[in-house]
Amino acid sequence: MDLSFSPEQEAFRTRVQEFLAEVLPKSPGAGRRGLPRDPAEQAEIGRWWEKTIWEHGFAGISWPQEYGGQGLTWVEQVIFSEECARLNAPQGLNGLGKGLLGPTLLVEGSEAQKQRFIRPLLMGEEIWCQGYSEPNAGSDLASLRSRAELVGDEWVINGQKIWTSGAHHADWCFVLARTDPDAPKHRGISFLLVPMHQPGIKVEPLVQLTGQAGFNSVTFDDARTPKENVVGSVNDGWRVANTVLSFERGPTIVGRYAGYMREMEALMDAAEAMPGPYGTASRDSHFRQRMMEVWTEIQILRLHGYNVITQLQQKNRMGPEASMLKLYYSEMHKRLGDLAMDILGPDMPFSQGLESLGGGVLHRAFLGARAETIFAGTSQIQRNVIAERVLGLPRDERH
Amino acid sequence: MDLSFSPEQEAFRTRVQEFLAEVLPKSPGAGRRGLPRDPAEQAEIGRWWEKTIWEHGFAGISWPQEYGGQGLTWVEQVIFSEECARLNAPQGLNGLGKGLLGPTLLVEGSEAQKQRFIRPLLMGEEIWCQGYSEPNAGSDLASLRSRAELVGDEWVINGQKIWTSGAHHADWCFVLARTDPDAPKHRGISFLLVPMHQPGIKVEPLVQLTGQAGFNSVTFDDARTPKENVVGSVNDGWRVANTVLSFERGPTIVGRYAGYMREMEALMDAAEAMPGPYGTASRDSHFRQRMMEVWTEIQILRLHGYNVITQLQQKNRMGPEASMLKLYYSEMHKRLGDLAMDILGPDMPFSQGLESLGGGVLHRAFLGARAETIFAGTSQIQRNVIAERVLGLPRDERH
Amino acid sequence: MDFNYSQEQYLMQDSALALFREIGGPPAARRAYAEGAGVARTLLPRLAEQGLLGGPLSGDFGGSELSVLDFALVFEAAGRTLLPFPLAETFVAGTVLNALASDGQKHRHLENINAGQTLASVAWGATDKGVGFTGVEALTEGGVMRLYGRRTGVPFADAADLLLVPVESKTGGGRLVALVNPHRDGMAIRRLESLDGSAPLSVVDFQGYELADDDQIWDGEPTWTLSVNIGRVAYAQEALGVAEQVFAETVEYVKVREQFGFPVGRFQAVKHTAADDFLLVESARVANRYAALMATEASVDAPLHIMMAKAYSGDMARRVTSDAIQLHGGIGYTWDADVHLFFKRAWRLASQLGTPVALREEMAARVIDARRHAG
Amino acid sequence: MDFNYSQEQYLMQDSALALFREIGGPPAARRAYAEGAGVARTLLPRLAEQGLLGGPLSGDFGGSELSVLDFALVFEAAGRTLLPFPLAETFVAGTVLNALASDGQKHRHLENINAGQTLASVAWGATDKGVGFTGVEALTEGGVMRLYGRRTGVPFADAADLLLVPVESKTGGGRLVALVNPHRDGMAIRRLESLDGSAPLSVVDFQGYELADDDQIWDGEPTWTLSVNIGRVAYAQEALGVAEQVFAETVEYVKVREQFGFPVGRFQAVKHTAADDFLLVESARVANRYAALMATEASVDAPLHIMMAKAYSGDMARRVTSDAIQLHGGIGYTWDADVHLFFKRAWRLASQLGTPVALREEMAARVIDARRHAG
Repeated sequence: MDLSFSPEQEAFRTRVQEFLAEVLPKSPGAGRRGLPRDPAEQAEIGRWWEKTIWEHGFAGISWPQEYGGQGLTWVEQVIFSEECARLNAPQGLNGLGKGLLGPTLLVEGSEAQKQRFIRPLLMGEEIWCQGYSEPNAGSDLASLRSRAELVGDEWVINGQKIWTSGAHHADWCFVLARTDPDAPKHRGISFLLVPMHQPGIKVEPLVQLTGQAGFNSVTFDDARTPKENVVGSVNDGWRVANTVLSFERGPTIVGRYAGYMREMEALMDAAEAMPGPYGTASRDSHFRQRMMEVWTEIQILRLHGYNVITQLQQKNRMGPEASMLKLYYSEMHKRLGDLAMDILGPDMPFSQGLESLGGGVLHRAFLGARAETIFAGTSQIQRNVIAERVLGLPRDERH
Repeated sequence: MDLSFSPEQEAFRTRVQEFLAEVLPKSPGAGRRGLPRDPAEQAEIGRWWEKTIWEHGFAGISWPQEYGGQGLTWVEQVIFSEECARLNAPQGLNGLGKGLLGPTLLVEGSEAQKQRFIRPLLMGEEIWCQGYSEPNAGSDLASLRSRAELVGDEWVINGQKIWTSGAHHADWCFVLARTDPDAPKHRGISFLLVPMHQPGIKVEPLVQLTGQAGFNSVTFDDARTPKENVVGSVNDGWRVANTVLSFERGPTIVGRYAGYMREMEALMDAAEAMPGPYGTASRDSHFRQRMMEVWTEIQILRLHGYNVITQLQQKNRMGPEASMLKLYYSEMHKRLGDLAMDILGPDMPFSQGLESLGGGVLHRAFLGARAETIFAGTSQIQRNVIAERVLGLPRDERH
Repeated sequence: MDFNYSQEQYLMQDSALALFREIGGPPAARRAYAEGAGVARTLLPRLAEQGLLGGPLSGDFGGSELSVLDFALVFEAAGRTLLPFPLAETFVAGTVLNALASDGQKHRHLENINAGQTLASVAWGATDKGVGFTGVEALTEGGVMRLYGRRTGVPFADAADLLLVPVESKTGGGRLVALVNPHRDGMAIRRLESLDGSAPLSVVDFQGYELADDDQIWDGEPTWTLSVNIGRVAYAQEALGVAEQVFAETVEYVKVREQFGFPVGRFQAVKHTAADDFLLVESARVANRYAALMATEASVDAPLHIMMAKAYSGDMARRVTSDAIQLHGGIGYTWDADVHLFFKRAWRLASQLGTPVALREEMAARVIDARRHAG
Repeated sequence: MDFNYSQEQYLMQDSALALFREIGGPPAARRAYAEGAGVARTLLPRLAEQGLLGGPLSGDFGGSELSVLDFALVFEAAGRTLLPFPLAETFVAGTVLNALASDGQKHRHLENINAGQTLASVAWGATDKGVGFTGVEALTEGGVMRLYGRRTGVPFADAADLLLVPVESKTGGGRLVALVNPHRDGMAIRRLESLDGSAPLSVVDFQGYELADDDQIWDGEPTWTLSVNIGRVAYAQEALGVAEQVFAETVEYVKVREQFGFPVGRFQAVKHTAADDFLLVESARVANRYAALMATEASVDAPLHIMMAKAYSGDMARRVTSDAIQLHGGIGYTWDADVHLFFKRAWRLASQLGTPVALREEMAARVIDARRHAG
């Protein structure tokens, strides 16, 4: 057991730190506290960030050089995520492209697909969105009804996708669609790459309870994509979509840790400022206990991250227990948000004392955490997955 | 809305108080703190108590006078329970007879059965135990396999019952047994009254995790009872057993409240005595919050009791929501026990400082509460019942 | 022993609920999110027409002389329909003025409140100052009493005609409750952007506001204590309504929403959450019932049981509305679904007039510490 | 970056587990419930034979020079098998003596410990005194140092040959750790009836015990801090073992136990409890792994992360063993089923060397308060 980094890795960290010190002050949003509330402004920053990290050679750190990646390892990727989160660097606009599509293509894509798609993705020139969920198939993803039919040399796609975040910025969408309507539920689905800029696609915003429109509904009405834009075999899309999911979840954990720690710091600041019967909330045993509980959970998330990285290094593969991490951090984040609100006490309806709601990191955590336990597999589904796939409890024929 | 009692009811309360002041000092266990640990001694006290309340005219308070009851109402029964719990009066040995069998007979029994069984039951001359659960049918009571066959004028019973508390003291057992093996699971069960003192019955103790043997296993090996000792119709025993369950749960609530309040007092005493970084645990905000949470839950239990009594008075019937109270108090009691252990802190393994474990009311609450969420319907089953029968959520065909 | 509301009390709830469903509900709440406190004014005529503004007033002023117990179920109805109106504050103002104000004050305000001419609110205060007599001071300068300071978390302040404000007099006389017209000079009202747009909250600054003699209610301490206690009963009852409405809708939703080929309500995880929430709602119901009874009987234990009901209902409503979002899945996270309106209302109600944590600390003083002093 | 135990460390665990399964397990734990601390003595020869008593000792005394990180998985194995033996205390005594004792002290004790001739324990203390230097004082009278006072919660005290005791000297010199022979004059040991019979605890009274010069380890503060830190790592790791064993057995049980015609493990309520418990166990595992590493590297953050691991593991083990009783249904509440042995062991481990609540309070001082002082 040894958590130290090699001299080369430490040198890489220094390089990342220098890079961040140089570019962050030039960000379109620099100097402002917190994220901008205007979504267009957020997107502008996200686009700038993609371009910036590409230009400085930090895009696709662990991806092969032949497709535009940097050819390094998970460890460098983790170091980069950690430093970015620590300094609150912007979120890139191409998160789904880099987090899901890229890894999928690298494992399941044809050589031609890799050559065609990876580099523009890493450059931030082609932004991706994800067409998985449908209005009547939330947690039950495999019940999807969107259909794709091969007409001549093209797939013709019809149906509706929902909760597609960033669709209004996207150039491409990776879509799960039913290509064999007669096959059993999990068969007969294909994984298609579909260009967004065409008349057959309509994108409509879905406003969240925060009042912001991060999601979209995307309607496919005879939308088209060339025949070769299927990843893996036709009708094998369910497997393709699933192989990479857990694979990719691990390395982002350490970055998440740093983000949650920043929220924890804000929470402890608030506790120091909020008066109460014991002086301040930070001196109140009730809040001290709860703060240390959450603090502990955040620390342990980091350690889970170390564990994941170790496994990836040793086996280049994550076990199914990686699915537990999403359950872990989403439920933990909810507790963090709730605790923050309790610390704010009578000021809870307002963010940061009497400041406006939207700007507050604690309110964003509070409301955002409620999305995390629902999307990308509800906590209920995650628990089923752990019980059945990891612990081997009897499957219910119903899922 | 009016929570006051009538002058007659207040007079009854005075009579109860005078009775308790007179008899409690004469109890075989009087002068000792807490319950005796010796089960034989406990039973002796329980028998004495049954006899004493019968002699003083407090047995079967709300039951008809013609069968030996006092012919009063639920309200007097509640007043009696409340005063007994307040003064920590002993538990009678015939709890199951009075709590379950008596009410069942009063509603479902034949006139002859009422004449034969109620009076000796109230006098404490015939102690009852309950033969419901079986080794392979815990929560799934209706899967029971014990069988009774009519041979001539007698039922001949074979099978094994488990978790029968007090079977070693009992003179009679009310037994659910399958009388039609070909009927569907919930049909073909009969409710039989079986004398315990016969060669076909073997009682063996089951030691609990507390180290005490409160439960038994009872084996029926060609045990017999006369043909007429079936309550309700033959093969209708499942309905008979269930009709009375929720009916009886309500009025005991107020008595339970008083018992939990006594534990809460002991808990607050402990908090006052346990030193800690804020002086004592009772001055520590963390414990203060948790104490007031539990205190609140106990108070609300009393209010649920008032609600139940009101409904019984107005409709002489409880709705299915009475099933929620067992879930409520058993889970609450567990939190009380856990909080008590946290307050004892490093002394947790020992009861009351460095005194012995068995004598401590807090340890008894801690360990006893763990039984309450399991027996008489686990908390899981209670939640199903509420969801399906009260809220109307779709039934699972599996129960 | 009768621990239930009377037939009349249930009937009044039914008719209030019918009205609130017509003029309130999620559409009206959304209007308040968009347009602010002014929405409350548009509701005044119908509320007056149905006699819901003069509840606690004596018959002399057109009121019905109702206790907070009589009116409790109406607050619950307001919660169920997310009514964007300071109903609790109106009831508090009416109760307090009716009981403790001078004849002149009564004549000036009560008929107008009852008729929907005057929209009343209460400067509850919040932030570090709590709900006590801190924040606003009175100085008597040249025979004129002037108010200085700040109260926060004042509901519908920018639409109100009358504010009850607890004031500490620095130049003699002790504590009073001031009747303030927020539209006069010396007042500055700033609406805060807050989580629950259906009940706009403001910061109210007193910048030398001139308080006439006949706008003063002395004996400020009991007056304000009564206000807070009744406010707490009302908020707790409203939180109960919020929770039971969204819970009922959630139960219906999980009966029809299908996933994996079955209604999600058939899955145990959903059932068990629903069962636990049901228990919480029913427990808050009896706690509130008792608190309203104690308040009405002015029992010496009333404050303790009111705090208990408010704390429990606050926690309950936060939990039940949070579960409602979760059980609605993705839909529950959208602006267009109504769930979030209930969620935000519940959390805001829990935060005002004493958070659950703060109330339990006060309860501990009365239960744990008092025990120590008693020996 | 390598955040995993080494192959050697896993191999040592395997062989320890094999031995513990043979000589320990529920049958041995039940023997301790019935017969008391003496059971530990019967295990000494086999433990010595496999080199598990001299883990931390230098090769000079027959030891293997293992760090607490090397030995962590062995503590876990002891937890899994409910070993009725003071393994943590033996390791602490060995580590402390090996690192800080005089040559004479080493020679007198270490070979005997390694050979299973000396059963060592540590007077952790408990009750109101905490685990610090309170409870026992040394007075030097006529050139002779005598000990007076009490320590509680001392594991296997009545079977031990050697006790490490933190002592405050009242007649100069400050703090020391005393090496005490509990069988000599001036000692009174009273076994307490306690929840977890598999690890008997005693009150140890010092009634003028005469402490020879060469039974004193000065620099008491660092010596005792090292003892407590290593003890905490060991207890946390043992709690992990307790929980994971009973969790594994519970998972197997719910796969086969049928109710309503199906294995109960097919019901979501069971699945979700199991999933949550799995998460807790795995989280405690990484927390413990890190704590052991920090302790071994003597990191400045070690105490904080050790407290964190101990607190989290304590809560985790209490919860997982409680759920195990619930998921076993009625059987879980019987004496004959082993579940309660795990339950009681978990709760006892959580209560010693700092309860989760007490540890979090200490952590808060290091995290929350230190932050304030840093500005």
